Amino acid sequence: MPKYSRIIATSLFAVVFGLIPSVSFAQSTLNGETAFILNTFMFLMAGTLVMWMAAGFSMLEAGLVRAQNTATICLKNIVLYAIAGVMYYLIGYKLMYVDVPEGGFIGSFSLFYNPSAEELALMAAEDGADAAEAAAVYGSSDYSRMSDWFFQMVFVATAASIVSGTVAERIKLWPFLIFVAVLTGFIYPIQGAWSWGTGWLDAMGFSDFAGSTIVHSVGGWAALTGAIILGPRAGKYGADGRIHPFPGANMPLATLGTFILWMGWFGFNGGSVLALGSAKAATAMSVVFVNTNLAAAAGCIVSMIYAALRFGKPDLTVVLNGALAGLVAITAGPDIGNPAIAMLIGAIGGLLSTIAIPLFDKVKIDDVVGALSVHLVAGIWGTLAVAIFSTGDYLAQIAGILAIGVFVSITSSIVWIVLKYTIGIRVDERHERYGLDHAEVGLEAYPDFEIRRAGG
Amino acid sequence: MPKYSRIIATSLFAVVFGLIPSVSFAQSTLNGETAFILNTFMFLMAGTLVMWMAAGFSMLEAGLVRAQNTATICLKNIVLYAIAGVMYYLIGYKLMYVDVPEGGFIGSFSLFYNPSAEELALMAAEDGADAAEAAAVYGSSDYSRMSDWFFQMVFVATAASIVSGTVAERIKLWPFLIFVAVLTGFIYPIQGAWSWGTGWLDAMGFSDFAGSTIVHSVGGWAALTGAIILGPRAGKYGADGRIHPFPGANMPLATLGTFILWMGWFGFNGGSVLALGSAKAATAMSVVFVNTNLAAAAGCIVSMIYAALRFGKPDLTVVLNGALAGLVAITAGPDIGNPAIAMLIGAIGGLLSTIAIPLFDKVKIDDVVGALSVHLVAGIWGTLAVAIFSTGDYLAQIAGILAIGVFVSITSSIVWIVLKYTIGIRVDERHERYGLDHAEVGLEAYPDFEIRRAGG
Amino acid sequence: MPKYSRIIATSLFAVVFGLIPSVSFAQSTLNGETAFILNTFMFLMAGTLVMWMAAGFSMLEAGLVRAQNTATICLKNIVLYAIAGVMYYLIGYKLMYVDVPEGGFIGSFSLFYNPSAEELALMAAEDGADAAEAAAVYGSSDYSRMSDWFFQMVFVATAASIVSGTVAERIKLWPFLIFVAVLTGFIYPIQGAWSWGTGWLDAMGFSDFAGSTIVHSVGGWAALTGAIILGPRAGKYGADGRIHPFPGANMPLATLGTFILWMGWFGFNGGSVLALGSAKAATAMSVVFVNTNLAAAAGCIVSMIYAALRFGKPDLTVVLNGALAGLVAITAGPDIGNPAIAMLIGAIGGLLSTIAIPLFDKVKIDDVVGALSVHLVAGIWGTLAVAIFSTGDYLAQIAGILAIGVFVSITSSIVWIVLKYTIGIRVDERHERYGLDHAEVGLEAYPDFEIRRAGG
Amino acid sequence: MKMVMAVIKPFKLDDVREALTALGVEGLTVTEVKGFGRQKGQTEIYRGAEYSVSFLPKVKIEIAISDDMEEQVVEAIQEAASTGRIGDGKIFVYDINNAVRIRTGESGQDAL
Amino acid sequence: MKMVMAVIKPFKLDDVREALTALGVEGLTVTEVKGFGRQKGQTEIYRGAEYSVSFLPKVKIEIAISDDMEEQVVEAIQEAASTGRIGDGKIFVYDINNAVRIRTGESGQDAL
Amino acid sequence: MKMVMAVIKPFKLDDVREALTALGVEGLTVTEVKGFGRQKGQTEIYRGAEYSVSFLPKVKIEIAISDDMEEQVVEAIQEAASTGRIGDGKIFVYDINNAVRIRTGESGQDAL
Ligand SMILES: Nc1ncnc2c1ncn2[C@@H]1O[C@H](COP(=O)(O)OP(=O)(O)O)[C@@H](O)[C@H]1O
Ligand SMILES: Nc1ncnc2c1ncn2[C@@H]1O[C@H](COP(=O)(O)OP(=O)(O)O)[C@@H](O)[C@H]1O
Ligand SMILES: Nc1ncnc2c1ncn2[C@@H]1O[C@H](COP(=O)(O)OP(=O)(O)O)[C@@H](O)[C@H]1O
Repeated sequence: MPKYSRIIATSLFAVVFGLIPSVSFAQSTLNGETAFILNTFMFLMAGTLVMWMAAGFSMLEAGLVRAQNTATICLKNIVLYAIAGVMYYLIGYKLMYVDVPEGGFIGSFSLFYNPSAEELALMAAEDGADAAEAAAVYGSSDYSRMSDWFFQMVFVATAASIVSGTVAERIKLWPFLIFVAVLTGFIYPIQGAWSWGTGWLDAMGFSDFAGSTIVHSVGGWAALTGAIILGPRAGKYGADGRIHPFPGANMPLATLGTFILWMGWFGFNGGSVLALGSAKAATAMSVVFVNTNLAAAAGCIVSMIYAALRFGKPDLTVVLNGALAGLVAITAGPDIGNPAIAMLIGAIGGLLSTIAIPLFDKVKIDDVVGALSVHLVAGIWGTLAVAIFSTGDYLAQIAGILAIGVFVSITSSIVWIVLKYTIGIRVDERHERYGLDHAEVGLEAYPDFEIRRAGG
Repeated sequence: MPKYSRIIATSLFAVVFGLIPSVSFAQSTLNGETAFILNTFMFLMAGTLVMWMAAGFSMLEAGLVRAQNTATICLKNIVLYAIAGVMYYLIGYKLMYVDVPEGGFIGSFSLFYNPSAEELALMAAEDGADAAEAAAVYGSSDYSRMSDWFFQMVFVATAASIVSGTVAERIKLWPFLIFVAVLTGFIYPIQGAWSWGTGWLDAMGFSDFAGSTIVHSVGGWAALTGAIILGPRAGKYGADGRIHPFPGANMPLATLGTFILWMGWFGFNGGSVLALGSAKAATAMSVVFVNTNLAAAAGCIVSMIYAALRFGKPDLTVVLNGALAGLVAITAGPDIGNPAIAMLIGAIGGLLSTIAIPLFDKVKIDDVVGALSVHLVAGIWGTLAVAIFSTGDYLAQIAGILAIGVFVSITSSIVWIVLKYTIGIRVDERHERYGLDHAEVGLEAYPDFEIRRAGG
Repeated sequence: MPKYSRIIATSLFAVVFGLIPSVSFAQSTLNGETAFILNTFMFLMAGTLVMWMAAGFSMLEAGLVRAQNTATICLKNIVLYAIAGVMYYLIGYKLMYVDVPEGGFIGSFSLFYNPSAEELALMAAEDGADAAEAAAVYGSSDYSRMSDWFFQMVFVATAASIVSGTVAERIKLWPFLIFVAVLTGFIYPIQGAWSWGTGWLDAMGFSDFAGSTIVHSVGGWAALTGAIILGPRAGKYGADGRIHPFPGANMPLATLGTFILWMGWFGFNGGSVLALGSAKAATAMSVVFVNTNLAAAAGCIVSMIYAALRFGKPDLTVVLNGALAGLVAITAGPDIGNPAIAMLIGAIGGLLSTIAIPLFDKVKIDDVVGALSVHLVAGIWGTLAVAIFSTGDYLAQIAGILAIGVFVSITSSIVWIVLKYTIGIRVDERHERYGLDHAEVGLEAYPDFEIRRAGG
Repeated sequence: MKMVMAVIKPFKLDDVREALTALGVEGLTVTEVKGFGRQKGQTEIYRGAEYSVSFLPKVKIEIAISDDMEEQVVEAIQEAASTGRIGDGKIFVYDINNAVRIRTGESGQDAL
Repeated sequence: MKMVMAVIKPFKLDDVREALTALGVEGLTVTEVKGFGRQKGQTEIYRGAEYSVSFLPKVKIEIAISDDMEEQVVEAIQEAASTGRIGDGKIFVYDINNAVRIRTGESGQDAL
Repeated sequence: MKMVMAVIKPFKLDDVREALTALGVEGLTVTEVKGFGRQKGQTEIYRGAEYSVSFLPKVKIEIAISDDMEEQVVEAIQEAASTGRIGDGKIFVYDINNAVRIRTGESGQDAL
């Protein structure tokens, strides 16, 4: 991930020292300030697209829960996005990116992450006298510091959004939000330091371009432990071993959510080029966009065909999951040079997630929206695929998957269990039947609509 | 607001006169044409995000009205966006920005605002011979003229969207649209000329970066006068002083609307840097994005906690309002250097709006979606906060708040009253009970759904 | 359409050969690499907006069908977007753009369209040694090859989305998807080669900036032949000649879809400038944004007024169609210098589409969402408008409209008919009455809601 | 025992419920229904095509009462639900043989 | 007076209403219901798990009529609602003691 | 013949249906209703304003049966639907004169 930005750093160096970059010697012919602006603006635009994914998760999950739990999932999703931002500002970013020792395990424990002094000086400078300040800024960094923070922040929120879908329809609001705070303030940043923060996994050669493992599987592991510790929804698994599905209440919302996620993923993967200030970065970003789209398309199509053959019907919810699984799968290596291979990676991602959905049910792990199949299963697959099809190293990839999996599972379990035995994590069964919206939020999601099956 | 663009104007000047900008003398090292392109593209991208806010208001309001009034609010919101654009093109932009005397009150009264002659010449130029035309364009302006128009236009639409939410569920369609035409063609642009148009408020030092007062409170005052003159919805306030809430029909839509607004706000505040053609502008924009996000997050979290403590339940609609109040509050000064203070400003915004919601009910001002609490109350707070935490001047801030408040309230009241005593502004009570969708639009928003409480 | 990009090609040429572009001789003063980056990034951002239109079509159509067919239309829309991408990658793009003989009819029949060798080399280059590779890339192309592919691909998907709305509520899933594959892999690309691929229509002077005919009417013709061959929905046209409308189930979704399309259209028309690397391109893009917005606004307002006068009520669905018709109409010539004329073009587009809606019903062509009125009628109008108001040539415009209309109608009819007499294209009447969601997808779109009129 | 079934205008539901509570009625069951009667539905236009909505939204109330309350209950409903405009609805009364409270198993009068 | 209560397939509603109007019936009340009967619901699959939908959407019609119309009304419904396929529904008839028109207070036959 | 009409808690529907099927009941009709009774609705707060939800979601079941099954059916429902908590609902029984199967035209007992 940090590759594409170094090129600009070097050329910026040249500018600061008054050298005019020339085609034959520098890596990029761009004016240093221009590169700084492009990188920064790219982070902001891509970050906005990733922020939008929070809405995508909300709509997907709001569409896939029952009507009686819809307001609760909406509340959780918007608040978790808020909490993720605050926690990452308070502590998370520094744990992940600041002063991580080379090959180390964790960054700085100090609070707040603010604009640099140079940037503040530049912003405060008189319009007619800020040349030196400007040079100080773009000479020392490839992009504005807070633009990077913004981009990294929205990634944390994604990891948290994944959890909410799996544990929906039975978890209490407040303990869930506490979990989110710990996940986004500590668990995610610490494991992030190992790779993107240039810690020990990075040193080992672990390669996860935009976070199949670092973001998606992390959310997946946290969700998996939550689902196990929390248990399935009341009535989901019959005494006779039969599964009683609770169909999602609003299919167009779920579809909208998937489209939003697909759109946002261009920012997620594209922005992970981490630069726009060179032809190389722009080219890489184009390839990333195309691969991202084709992998999603392949996952979508394959899951539809598989569902039609295996289940007898091309279940829409499975197809939506399939497209997302294609996206998760390509996330570890969207810069691969051959789009046909990206399609293959996405197709296998979609297939695996579709196969996984009933398997989780078989072992009675109740995943309301399929987040485990999509983010965990396809996330692992995508990370391995970098070794299979690209420059990744098998050992490093497996080490990364395992280390992160173990770390997140253990830390998450501890948090879930502490919550369980202190304030409790599960709403009581009567409330569950009656709907979390009444019990936890105090209003109905669709009060004017005659709703079937709402308990009493 | 105009600060960050001047820097480029100056360097463009250098280019036009054949000087090659150099790091040591110019404020920006960018090629003039590059800066022109970046500024222009930024306006277009940010403007697109702000345009998207019109959809956000639509969904928020469609979610917070009753099912029987949903199609009407959808119709109003898309048509008001259309009218805002047309009126601003016909007359509004020139009133606000063209030939406003320094320290003056109003711009030009002439019709239409078109591309400049230089730009038309450039567009018409043969591809091989347009160098001179190009230089004429980027030498005389920092950005393409219509890109700025586009960006300013979407702001007007925002002000109009605010009104529709407050007066929903009882106002007639056509008078409402006439009000919108006057608001966007005259009232908004005239007060806008005082500050952003470099009129007397600007001369006084009034500081409102992206429009806490100039956009949001303006919409708020117009909505407030409308709500008072129109009166509350039938049955809202019982004879016994009891309040009978009419819960919003579609919570996921309201949540989606809030996410859309949150996303669009990055364009709203970020684009208000008004430039991208320098490291200074890019840095400022990054800071603006971060502050905008943290203020919203803080408003969201604080309003949830307050609602849980005060009302007993973390009412989702209040939390959505709280996030928006955080956004409105930071809008006057999103370029503040310390994100922690942005959080504080947003948190207080969220708190104030949540406190205000029942107060408006207490005085029987019926605000369907909470627009007054969000846009007026938090807008005033945000404008004051610039004086408290930043470089703003207390006197100027208060002067701006009062002057604009008085002007908009008086002119809006006149328009509402004229409409009331001519064509009437209120649907008759039977239609109100039966639903505006039947009476005003002639269709149902959800015809296939069994709806509760629809009158007959 | 290719105009605005040539300017940069020329300046890039200069850079490659070591000439420093100067204000007085070159068409653009931009550094070649900067222009390459800007063009590329513009394609990616605009393409993302156009991709988003697929969600817009989904929501519009999901809102305008009955509840019992909602999941099916969602499934069709997401899968058609996936198929469009895959087919265009496999074969379509090359048919359209690669090796089209000057004035010819069709491009290359070879499979896959991948990054160029130069781009792969650049991406693989060491960070410290890629200057030559970079120069090879931006010296030979104005933009990264895959960014253009991405932008062109999302256009194909748009054409396919148009079809799904017209033939909704009665067509079988799988034959529909096969049709989409043929349309996006062959029919669309072949006619596209004639104009945008620099084939014979381009040579004739046919001018269709962003595709009123090439995209929208193509979708329209394919939809028209489908609607005729498929026949109307059961019960739509009574034996007595009476029309029995089936109101769309979800108006806020339809409104959201329209807003999404409106937003995406800035990418559709704006991105069709095909460059951002010069002041000329940036200026043109600004004008395009403004015209696009004003044409939509005018279409929206005019259709509302016409519907109110003619039908007695300002039917929301007609107003949504009107805004879209304004957009389709301006798509052929959004670079016109006078926005007032853009408004006029949009207004007439909105008017024509509103007039057309009942006419199609009169001849018993059952168009569920109004796609024929919007995309076909307004598409033809917009293409002619280029001759009336702008530099277009009447003969060339008419030739283009006719040639493409005839070609698409014939080829589409063949495909529809073959499908009809092999696997069949129509669900049986009982399933149609009961809802396609049960028969084709195996789930309900709104299972928790009490639905009226669902058959049994 | 009697069952009183009334079809009324939806916005009158609260008034009727209050009137009944005042009489000492302790329970009732409400159903959303659509009514067809002398009150004609509107003619609507959808996308330029006219169609008539024959059914209007109504609310059905079912109240099981002891025989002696029939008269007052019917009267109370009639008064509370009346607007004097067409479409106000109907009240029907019929005998029921038995009533059981599920929670306790009580039956007859005691179950109401 | 009699109350005729029919449970029919939803898409037959308009046919039944027309048949009844032709007989001079001036009012009826319609409820969306779900039916369980000999007609089995489909087995659906959601995310790979089978489940059976036991209930099928039906429409319930209630028509209060004078005693002498019972036969024709039942017959008309039966004819109009029949498709000959399983699940066509049932008609039930029971006595009602009284009917009141809320608007006017009229009762008995006159209220219908 | 008898009509048994029961108002129960929604989540008990499947239990009741199974209990009835076990008795040989072959059909029933279900309606979503709202109940008002001794079980009080919650006081909700919306945007800071309190209001009471007087009506609670319930499900109404109608089962036409032959006279001799009345007792067992009522008992079965009562048992299956009971939670022992307030709001469990009511069962009402009344006579019906006739029943017709629309598909075949059969009437009386045979139609059930
Ligand atoms: N014969 C009937 N049987 C059942 N319901 C009826 C009957 N007549 C009327 N209704 C119900 O009463 C409602 C009002 O009846 P309508 O004839 O429109 O007005 P009014 O009661 O004022 O004469 C109808 O919408 C319908 O629900
Ligand atoms: N005993 C009954 N009591 C009440 N409703 C019944 C009864 N039997 C059937 N129904 C209703 O009639 C509908 C059709 O019945 P079903 O047995 O499926 O077909 P058919 O009427 O053709 O024999 C059922 O869905 C249910 O709503
Ligand atoms: N007199 C009545 N007539 C009709 N329905 C009633 C009557 N009393 C109660 N019900 C229905 O039964 C439900 C349960 O009654 P309630 O008094 O709350 O509890 P319980 O049955 O446990 O005493 C109510 O919600 C209502 O639907």
